[in-house]
Amino acid sequence: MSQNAADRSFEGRLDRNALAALVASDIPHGAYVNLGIGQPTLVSNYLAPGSGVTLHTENGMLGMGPEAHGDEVDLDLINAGKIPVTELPGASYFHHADSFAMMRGGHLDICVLGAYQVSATGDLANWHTGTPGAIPAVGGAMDLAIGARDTFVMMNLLTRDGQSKLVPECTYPLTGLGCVSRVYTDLAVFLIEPDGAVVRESFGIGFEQLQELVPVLLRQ
Amino acid sequence: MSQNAADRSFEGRLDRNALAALVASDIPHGAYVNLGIGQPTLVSNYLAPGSGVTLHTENGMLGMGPEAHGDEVDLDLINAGKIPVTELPGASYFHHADSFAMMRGGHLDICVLGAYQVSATGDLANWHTGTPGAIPAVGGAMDLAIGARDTFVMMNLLTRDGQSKLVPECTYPLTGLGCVSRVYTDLAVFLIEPDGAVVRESFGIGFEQLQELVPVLLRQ
Amino acid sequence: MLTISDNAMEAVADIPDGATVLIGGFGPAGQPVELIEALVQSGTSGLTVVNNNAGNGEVGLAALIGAGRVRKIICSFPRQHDSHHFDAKYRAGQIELELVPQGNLAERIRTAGAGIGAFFTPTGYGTPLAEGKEVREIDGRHYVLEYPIRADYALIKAYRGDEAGNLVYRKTARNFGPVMATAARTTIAQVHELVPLGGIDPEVVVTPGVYVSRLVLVPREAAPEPEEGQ
Amino acid sequence: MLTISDNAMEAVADIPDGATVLIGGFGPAGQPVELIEALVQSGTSGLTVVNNNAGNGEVGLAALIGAGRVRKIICSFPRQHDSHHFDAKYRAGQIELELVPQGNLAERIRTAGAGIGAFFTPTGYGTPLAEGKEVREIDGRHYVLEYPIRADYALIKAYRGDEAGNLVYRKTARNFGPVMATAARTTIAQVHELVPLGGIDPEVVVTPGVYVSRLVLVPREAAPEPEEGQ
Repeated sequence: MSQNAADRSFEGRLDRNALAALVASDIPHGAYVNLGIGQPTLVSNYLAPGSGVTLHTENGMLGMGPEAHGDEVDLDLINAGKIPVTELPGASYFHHADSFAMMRGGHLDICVLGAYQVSATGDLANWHTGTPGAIPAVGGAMDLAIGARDTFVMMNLLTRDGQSKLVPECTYPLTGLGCVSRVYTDLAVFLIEPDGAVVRESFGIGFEQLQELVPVLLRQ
Repeated sequence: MSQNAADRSFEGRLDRNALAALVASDIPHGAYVNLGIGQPTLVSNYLAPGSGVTLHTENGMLGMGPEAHGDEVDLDLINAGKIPVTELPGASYFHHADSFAMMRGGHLDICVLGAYQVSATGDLANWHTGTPGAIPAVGGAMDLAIGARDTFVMMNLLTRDGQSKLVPECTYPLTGLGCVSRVYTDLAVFLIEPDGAVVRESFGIGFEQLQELVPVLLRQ
Repeated sequence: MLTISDNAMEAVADIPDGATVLIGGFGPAGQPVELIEALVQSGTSGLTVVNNNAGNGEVGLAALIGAGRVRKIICSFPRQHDSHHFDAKYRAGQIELELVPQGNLAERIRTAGAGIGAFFTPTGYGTPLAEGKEVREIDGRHYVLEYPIRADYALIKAYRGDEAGNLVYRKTARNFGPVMATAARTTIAQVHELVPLGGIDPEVVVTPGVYVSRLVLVPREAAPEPEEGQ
Repeated sequence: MLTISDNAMEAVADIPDGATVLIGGFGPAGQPVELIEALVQSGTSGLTVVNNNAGNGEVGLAALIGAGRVRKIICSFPRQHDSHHFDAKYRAGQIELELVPQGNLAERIRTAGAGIGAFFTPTGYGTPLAEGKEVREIDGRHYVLEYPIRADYALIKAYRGDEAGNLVYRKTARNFGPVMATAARTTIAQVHELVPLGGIDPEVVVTPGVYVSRLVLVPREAAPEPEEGQ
């Protein structure tokens, strides 16, 4: 069936904002977090001021605030997506080698990334479709994938043509091996555990139906 | 012959201060320099304020000033020998990894070190006599030896019992291989060149007499 | 020893054809646009350029690439919405690309400045960007061996410099400047403010003057006034 | 997440016997004396300690060694004119010594914090301190492979901390603190001043708060008043 058909058939599926809110609610008080470009950036909209969460941007800052608007815009203060942002009290700036040392050294609690595919063992593919002629660009994706204590993925479970993006083995070029611990999708949240994928919760779809869509043995 | 005998027999030999002044006069304007603990520290006394020389101390500072006295003493501001020093305008502080990156990365022009022995090919032995029971301590010696663009040694040419410290091969444990480019001694200045040791100048001793004392083939 | 250059053209005049040049900046932030534009004017070609990106729009690095002066680029993220100059050269086979994960790029540059011969990094292990590289398992984790990226020149942008060459940066425009300054034989920095010795607190210096060969003052234009701070 | 401890005893209370502890300082400068004295009082033993030296006189690290709590020390320069506590234990065969060149010590600690598996350093090549280690020639230069030094705890001293755990240091007392803070699972910092959020300019933070688990305020005693500055 087509993705549009799939969409319509799961009335209770989460939209991007609801999914972002769910991820945000799973981030513990006091955590240090990096939010990848795109969908993961939405998570910041649902981190309450009292959440105690500190945001890292890999271009050299801890304590990043919300997107800048109007007079707040300062071209020397941007996030990894090159969007002007703001600075919160208690922020700090550092250079790129220090910033990636912080990431690679395992000092951040959680990194939230988008994905093309995630494998049952937590392999991540999110930087390159492998399309011939495409200009490859990796940015910080490979560093972010393997750096944080936990890497969460946010994505639609199905591609536009209805294929599961949670797969036995990634067919797209890899970003990192065995690095993803949780997959937040519009239809379900999956925990990637040493002995396989576990469905933590699902949205508008039953376990059996989910298992039919996903070519990976799931546990409840 | 004993060192005392040797001392007396070379009336024109340089004393420690004259040698320090000579080293200082060979340091070019604008150079970045690290002076090792002990005799090399004397060189700073002969660097005129207009010399443009910037001193590095490996415990995290560029722009080190003279030794501190009286009210100037600040226990948070010491040199590598743990002596209180002062700060000059244009100074900077950095942590130990950055400080040794600066040294190891070849950014300093000259490092001046003491030595037990220097070989004809520029090997340096200056950290350990190898005496059984001695407690070894290396500090920054091995980093300093190989880090600067030029490593100068300052030492008496002869041991107390009259043996040359410029040797065909070091018998003391090594600090670094092939790292010394010049040896300033009380009796002569030696340039360590790819094809051997060259006497640049001598003090109170002729070339032939010098060659008799030194078991390394010398060139003029 | 520091030289204060009168203008950007003078500062870059001796960069020869075929040089390897580190260029600071993350996208537009921290990009030494005036130094790069001087390089465009100087006519130097056959350059190997190291930058996080591959140019934005029409200015700076994009102009250098558009003018056909860059033989090879080493970067992490060439493809952007406004990287059309790079895209065209790449598709025409007129520019070579070495793609490096961003953290490995920063660390390889730091390594060059720090006198390290090579290092084992976990980033990229098992991916196409590690193909053909030496790998090793250490304490149960897998690593790829990466080598330093050294350069002839670094062109960087800082906020304030003093007469000893000490530099401070501004906010996220700091990015690659401090590590690039350490990894080139000649580092050329453009600054918005040039202050006398003592004009920068020794505790807050980010790039010590030993790393800087030339400074050129490029006053901040109509851009928003910076807030108080370094 | 940062905890503000009421006193040094509370801050170090959970350090278990046998822990590996990084201790900041270069001689007395930057040595977190009050935290170490609390460790002496806590009775913890069998420690592996990493410090540049092996104690001076009777206080701090010297007292910890003198009390017989240190099983092994990793340092660059143990023997000093006032290191009699270490000297006695060493000669009696009661303390193990791993001697590391100072720059390799600093870089091995940084490496641990930066997630690097190992690195090739030129320092020590061809000397007794490289015996038995893997060596390699890269681009005509010889290097020794060195591994990270990771720790359970780091005890460091900074000058000022804020409520996010950001730290600034003072003059050459900075030394090992910033790299040690990155290399331990739990970093405990003693500071002379504790300020609210916003009390430290984000541009001048040396240790970002992410690296600091506990802060304890230890007011500066009769020591000379610091000059203006961070």
